[in-house]
Amino acid sequence: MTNSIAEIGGAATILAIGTNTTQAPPVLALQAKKAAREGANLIVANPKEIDLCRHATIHLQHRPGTDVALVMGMIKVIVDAGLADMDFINSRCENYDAFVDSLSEFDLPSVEKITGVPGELIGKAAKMYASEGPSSILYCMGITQHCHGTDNVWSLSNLALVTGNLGKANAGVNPLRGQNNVQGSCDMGALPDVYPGYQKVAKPENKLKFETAWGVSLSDQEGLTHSEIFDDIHDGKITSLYLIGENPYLSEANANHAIESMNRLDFLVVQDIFLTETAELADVVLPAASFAEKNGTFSNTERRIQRVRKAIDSPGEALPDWQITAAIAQKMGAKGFDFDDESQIMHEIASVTPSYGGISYDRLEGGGLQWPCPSPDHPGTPTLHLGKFGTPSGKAQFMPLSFRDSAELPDDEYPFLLTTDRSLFHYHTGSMTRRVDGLEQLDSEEFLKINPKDAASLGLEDNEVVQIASRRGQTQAKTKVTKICPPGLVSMTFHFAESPTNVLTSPALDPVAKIPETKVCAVKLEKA
Amino acid sequence: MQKVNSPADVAKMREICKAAFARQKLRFLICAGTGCIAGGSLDVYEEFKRVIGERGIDVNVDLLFENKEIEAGTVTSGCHGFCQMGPLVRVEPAGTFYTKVRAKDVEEIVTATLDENAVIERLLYEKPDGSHAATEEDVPFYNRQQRIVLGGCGTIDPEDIREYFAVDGFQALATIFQEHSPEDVIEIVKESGLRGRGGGGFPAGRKWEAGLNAKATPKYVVCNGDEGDPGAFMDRSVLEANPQSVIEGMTIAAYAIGAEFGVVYVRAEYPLAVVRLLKAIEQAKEYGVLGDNIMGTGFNFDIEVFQGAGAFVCGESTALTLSIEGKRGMPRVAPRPRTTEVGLFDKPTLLNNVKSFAYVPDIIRKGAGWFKSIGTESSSGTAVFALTGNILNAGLIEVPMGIKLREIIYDIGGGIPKGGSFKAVQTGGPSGGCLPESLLDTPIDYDSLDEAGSIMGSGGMVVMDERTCMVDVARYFLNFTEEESCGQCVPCRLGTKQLLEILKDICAGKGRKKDIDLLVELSHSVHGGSVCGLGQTAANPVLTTLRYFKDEYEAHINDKCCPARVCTNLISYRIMEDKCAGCTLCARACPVDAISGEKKEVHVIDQGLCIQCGVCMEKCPKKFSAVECVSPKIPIPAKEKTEVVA
Amino acid sequence: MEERLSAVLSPYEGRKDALIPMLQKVQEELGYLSEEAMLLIARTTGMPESHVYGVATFYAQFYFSRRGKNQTKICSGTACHVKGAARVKDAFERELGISCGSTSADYEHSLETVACVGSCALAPVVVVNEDVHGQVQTGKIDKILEQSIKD
Amino acid sequence: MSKVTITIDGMQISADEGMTVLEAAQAHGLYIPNLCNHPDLKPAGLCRVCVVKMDDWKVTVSCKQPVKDGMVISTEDPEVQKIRRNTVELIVADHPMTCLTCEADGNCELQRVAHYVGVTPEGLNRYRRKIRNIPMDRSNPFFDIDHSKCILCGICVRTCDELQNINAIDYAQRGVTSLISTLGNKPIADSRCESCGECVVRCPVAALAPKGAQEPMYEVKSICSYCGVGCGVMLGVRGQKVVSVEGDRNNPVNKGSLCVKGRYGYKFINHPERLSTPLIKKNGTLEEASWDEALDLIAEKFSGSKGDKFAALASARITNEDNYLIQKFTRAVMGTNNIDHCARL
Repeated sequence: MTNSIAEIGGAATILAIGTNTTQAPPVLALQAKKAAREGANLIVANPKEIDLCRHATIHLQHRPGTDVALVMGMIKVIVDAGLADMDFINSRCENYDAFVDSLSEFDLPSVEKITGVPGELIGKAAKMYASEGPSSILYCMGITQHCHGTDNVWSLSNLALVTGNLGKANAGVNPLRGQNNVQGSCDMGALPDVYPGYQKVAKPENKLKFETAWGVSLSDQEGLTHSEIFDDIHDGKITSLYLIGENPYLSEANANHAIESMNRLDFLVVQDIFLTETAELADVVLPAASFAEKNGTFSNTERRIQRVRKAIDSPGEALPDWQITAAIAQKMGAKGFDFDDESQIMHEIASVTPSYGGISYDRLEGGGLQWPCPSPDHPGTPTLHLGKFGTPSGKAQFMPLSFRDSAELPDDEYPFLLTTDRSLFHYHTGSMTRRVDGLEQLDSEEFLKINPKDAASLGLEDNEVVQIASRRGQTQAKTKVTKICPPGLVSMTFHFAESPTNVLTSPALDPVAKIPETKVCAVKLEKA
Repeated sequence: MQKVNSPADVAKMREICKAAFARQKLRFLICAGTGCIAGGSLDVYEEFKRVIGERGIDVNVDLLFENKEIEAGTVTSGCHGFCQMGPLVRVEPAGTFYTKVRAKDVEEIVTATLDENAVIERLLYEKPDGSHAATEEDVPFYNRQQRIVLGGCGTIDPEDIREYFAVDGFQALATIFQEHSPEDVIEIVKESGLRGRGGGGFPAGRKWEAGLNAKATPKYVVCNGDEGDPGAFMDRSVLEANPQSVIEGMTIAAYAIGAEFGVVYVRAEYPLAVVRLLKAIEQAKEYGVLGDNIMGTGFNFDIEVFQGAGAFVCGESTALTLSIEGKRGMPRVAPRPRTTEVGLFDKPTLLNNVKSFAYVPDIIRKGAGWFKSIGTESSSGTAVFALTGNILNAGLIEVPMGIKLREIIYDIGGGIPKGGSFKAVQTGGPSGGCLPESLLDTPIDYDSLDEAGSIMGSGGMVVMDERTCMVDVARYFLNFTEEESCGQCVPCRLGTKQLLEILKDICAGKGRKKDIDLLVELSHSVHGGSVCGLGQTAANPVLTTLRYFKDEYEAHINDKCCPARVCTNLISYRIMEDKCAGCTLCARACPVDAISGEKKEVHVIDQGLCIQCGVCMEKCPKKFSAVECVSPKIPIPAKEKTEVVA
Repeated sequence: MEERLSAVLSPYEGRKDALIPMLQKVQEELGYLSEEAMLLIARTTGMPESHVYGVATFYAQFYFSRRGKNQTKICSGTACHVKGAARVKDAFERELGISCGSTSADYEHSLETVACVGSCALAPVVVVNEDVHGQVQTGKIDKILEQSIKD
Repeated sequence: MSKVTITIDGMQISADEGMTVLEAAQAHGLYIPNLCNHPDLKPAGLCRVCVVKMDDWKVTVSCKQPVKDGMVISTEDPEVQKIRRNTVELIVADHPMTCLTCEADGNCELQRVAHYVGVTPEGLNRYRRKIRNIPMDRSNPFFDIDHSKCILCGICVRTCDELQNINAIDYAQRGVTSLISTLGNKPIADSRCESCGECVVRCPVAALAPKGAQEPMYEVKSICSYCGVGCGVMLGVRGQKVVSVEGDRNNPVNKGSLCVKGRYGYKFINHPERLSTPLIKKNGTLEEASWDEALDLIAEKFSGSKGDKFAALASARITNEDNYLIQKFTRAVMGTNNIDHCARL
């Protein structure tokens, strides 16, 4: 997030796009609901009539995968109406003219046709966002999990820039990170192209820096992304995989492909707290400590680094992940893994990661710190880009965009568009939440949400088992007939191993971020 | 003329209407208040139409406005007030006043009036001295009254705005448009000394002034017609009989404070009032005296009717406005801004009772001094009461403030019927109190009643005779407030519940010695601790009955005796051997077969089976009067008891 | 049924302040407020269903189950009370075989007490269907019922 | 913000303008008994227990009365004492006397208030006790609703409304029959309740009580392990078991709020299916092994697949320190940048 969670409550207009915020993350949704209650405009852009719509001023119910058209259409309205913040654009941005040229294809009639949202409503939302600021954008996987997810994000960035809603309090472009430490994993360089602190692998000076710090020589090749790794495994290029705390058996788009790949590995090590579906495929399974059994830090969606503290001992011989990794490294004769405790690791992190440069456990005793926090006396940074952007020129880039369709759209054979979402009561593949009886009681199985009209045309009743098939696989679930889904759209979660939704989803990747398009694929339905 | 296009047009309209109605030689006004309707007045009206029609007379009043003359007409009017004697028929212009008229009497009335110029004596009201009253003015029930708000009730057809025009209707509104600024209007209302007729008696002028001074817009004028007091129906009658006066009063208020929108809140239990009000609003708009650009002055004011859904607490101003907003009628908690600052939809709102608004046109037309000259120094004008209970002449009355209770009960009400004796009079409904014989010379005004432990209230006045148990009356009112408490605050919700449980126990003979102290203690805490007026006054019936009729409480608690022989757990019915003729009527009527006895032999009530329903006493022929009711209870013989157990 | 109610509710679409008139209209249509109807009102107005229920149950006018064909209301105003409304109530309960506030199993009769109907001068008063009966005597209620009940 | 000075029971205290008398008192550690007030919620003024006398004439509720310079407040005025004692007696007379087996025992605001205002057995015996008998709603897996214990303070309703904006519950009926209800008083599990438990933690009595709650021996401050918001939690520990999770009111992110998973989804921690030893696949089945055995095998296999034949997938659920070491291991020991995690899913 460019801004802090608490700042959402201070926004005058909130655009929540591609996020079912009250289901995930619910505590953050409290801020948006509170703001709306106290008079802020809440614009919800979502193909489904999600719960947040109850609090919305405007609901833009666009077709899945048409976000670029919707947002660029809004920008065109803003520019045409003279609502662009030219002072901000001139002083803090670049590439505006080329960008404005790219708006020509997004006239309201065309956008209305693509998105299915009345042009008038788009215009109203656009003007509201532009003129009743500060305006904050919240987005989530509904934006990123598309084959043009990067474009989607760029479009939101453009929208914020054109109205001067970036680098200012209570505004910003705010991705709501899904998992507890997804921000931290990225910050720590658990990514193929960057070292900790987003220092590019491709830059020789960075490689040199880490070679010096770690006392080893490093590869100058960028690594493979998650999906590419499975492709390379499939092709026999990767033979060993060390998998920690993840369950691709259920979570990977086009899961059958991932399962097949893992079966081809020479050696699979899975390190987890439960024997997950994936762990059962492993050659070695290592027992890890849960969050309640170890010390460390998590970095949340607003870049706040907070202390995790050990409350109880791990069961049996289970160990904290870092101790296991260190033990493997040491077994392999490596140096630089002999830490006594977690604070020593944080000390090393701070020494090589500029944005974490001022972080130490002592300083985290209060309420945590938001990076960038480059030095021990730095107070942390609640709001990013104040005064200057983190680009080489210090200016923000406008990105000209054009609309592209999703990779797979419904056709005669697969007439329904399937999108995925999450349940409030479960988390990811359910390895934790499905082991909590109460949560299981509240939500115990997968439901295919379907519009009453579609259900009627297929002769489906509520709570009836239906067979769902895509070009890649098939599964079954019970129906939940609901107006939440517009006609033509069906929706499932992916929490339930009994109905593995991701056997259906599309493997099409975003060319830049390599994120699979789990939000749009074509399926057909039959009464089971 | 179909529309009032300028304030000056109102006078022209009056003349047109007056002249037109004068072309009707004679008319029969049939009371169509709820009481008379219950007695069959609508049948009477239909019969009049039929009988007159048979004579080839077209009773359509529109003809009068086409310069045609009508020999005789008939219309329904609102309530005349003398409900006990309904259905009532008034013959104009002579003013002949017929009571208890049935449809079968109509032919005779028409013939006597039209053909014989005669009066049917048997249908006239019989005065206590046996003589007959020819006109309303001659009836004691009316001749001590001074009818202002009720002035139009029973003399005009509430469903025809032209009748209202004919009696100076909307003249007051026209006058203020022509002559007075909003400040002037407020000054007049202040000078008149008008106090809110909803019960609290807050000076109306001051409230209006606060409404004018409130800064926020829009502003609202709300008329409180949620007449919830059990035993009161004054507002109902005004709304049913003269809705136009309320509309005119509200419009004047809207002009004074600068409001464009008004709401009349009417109980849903008053369907006729709703119908008449809606019709009146529609006609007023049609004639240009309500709605957009009233009388061509550019002033806009519209009125909507909101039907309450049945909650006594909505008579409280903040609960009422919340209810209009579609919420639970739970009064706002103090400290809070006044309704004139933050009221309906959180905007400045002027809220007055039906009668308060209905007085306003007369006050404007006749002047503040005229109103001030009526009544007392601190309580000017008249008071309207629904006089009911154990009283000879029940009905709706309007009397000058300051009149004594005794005058109302004996001179107007005719005293207690059937030779009964007066015990208490209850004013102010569930928030009020019961006053004994010794206080009958209390003058009727806000302050005197307050001092006596009761309140003026909205105008219910229930007379009780020696057959009324005062503990039971307190229980009755607490039962009412307990049910009607909104429940949000503890002292009211649980305090009324506790008071009621204690009173129920006392009535059931399960009272404890310390209960009286506890009742007093709790009553004070419920008064001091409750959020709103309902809770704060809920214990008044307990406190006043304890103050004036403590001996009855003590009889219940100490002697298990209900002196009024009302509390069923403390009474027994008994057949007097020396009087029973063995007619078997009681035995046949007894719903639980508790009475045995052969024909022509003395009957006996099985006390173990008797449920104290009193049917035996009711059925026993007057000439025998063999059933008596006694308290304390006749003990049930032990033998019978065991049989019951077996 | 949804269509029937939608027609009744359509003038109030999105109006949160019109909740009570909406409930009144629906009750006029159905005779009582079903859960389904209240859910529909919640959807139409965008109000939480708990709120719709909370408001509806606050007011005495609303019923939540099917009512009898004939409705008898015993006035329990003060004037009626001092003139023996309690006995009238007992008598009706005996006559109809149901207690106040309930409906007979065959849905022929509903019996309830109501706060003052404003006909105090005629106390004690009973309203059977649309007919107001004044000065009711416990011994004559069979005649009242005979006169006013629907076949 | 300007300061005002008020006097409470003879003690002069300073308060911020805009504060209520109750807030001012609490800010100085002065106790004024109350039941329906909660610092997170707007004052309701309904329990009437916090009544005080203002400027020697007016009885007012301290939770709603704004402070004014020079104001003199008495909490011990005889009239005030009588009203609040009667009020509390009324509540207690309407409340089940099952304290010893009650979930809230020792932690019950009603007990505390009753004690403070001086409720005595003799005082209570004067009252008629008529407890409402409404069946308990046990439909939610995490908490029970006992209407007979409900004092109708409305804190749960206001929490669900003002803080959560969910409105699963509201007041229904009126007067003595009032109750907190879903539509049609259906089981809470069939309503739109999201089981966040925010109402349960605020209930001053045990009308809303967690199911099978165990009192922890001590609490450990940590961060929730579910989503990316990073709510502060207090893990309640008893022995080697996490037995409760509460929101950390001092955490700047959630200020005490939690969702259903954060508050109640902790039972996986001590779940019997937790992995407790390394497992090695032998003949197609995973068998328990020692750490040495497992580490030797891994070291051997990994040593043979250094470079781009190796990939590691870290986790968005483990700590920064864990992630840092895994990427360091991949890059520095395995010699490849094939490191990623499930950020995109």
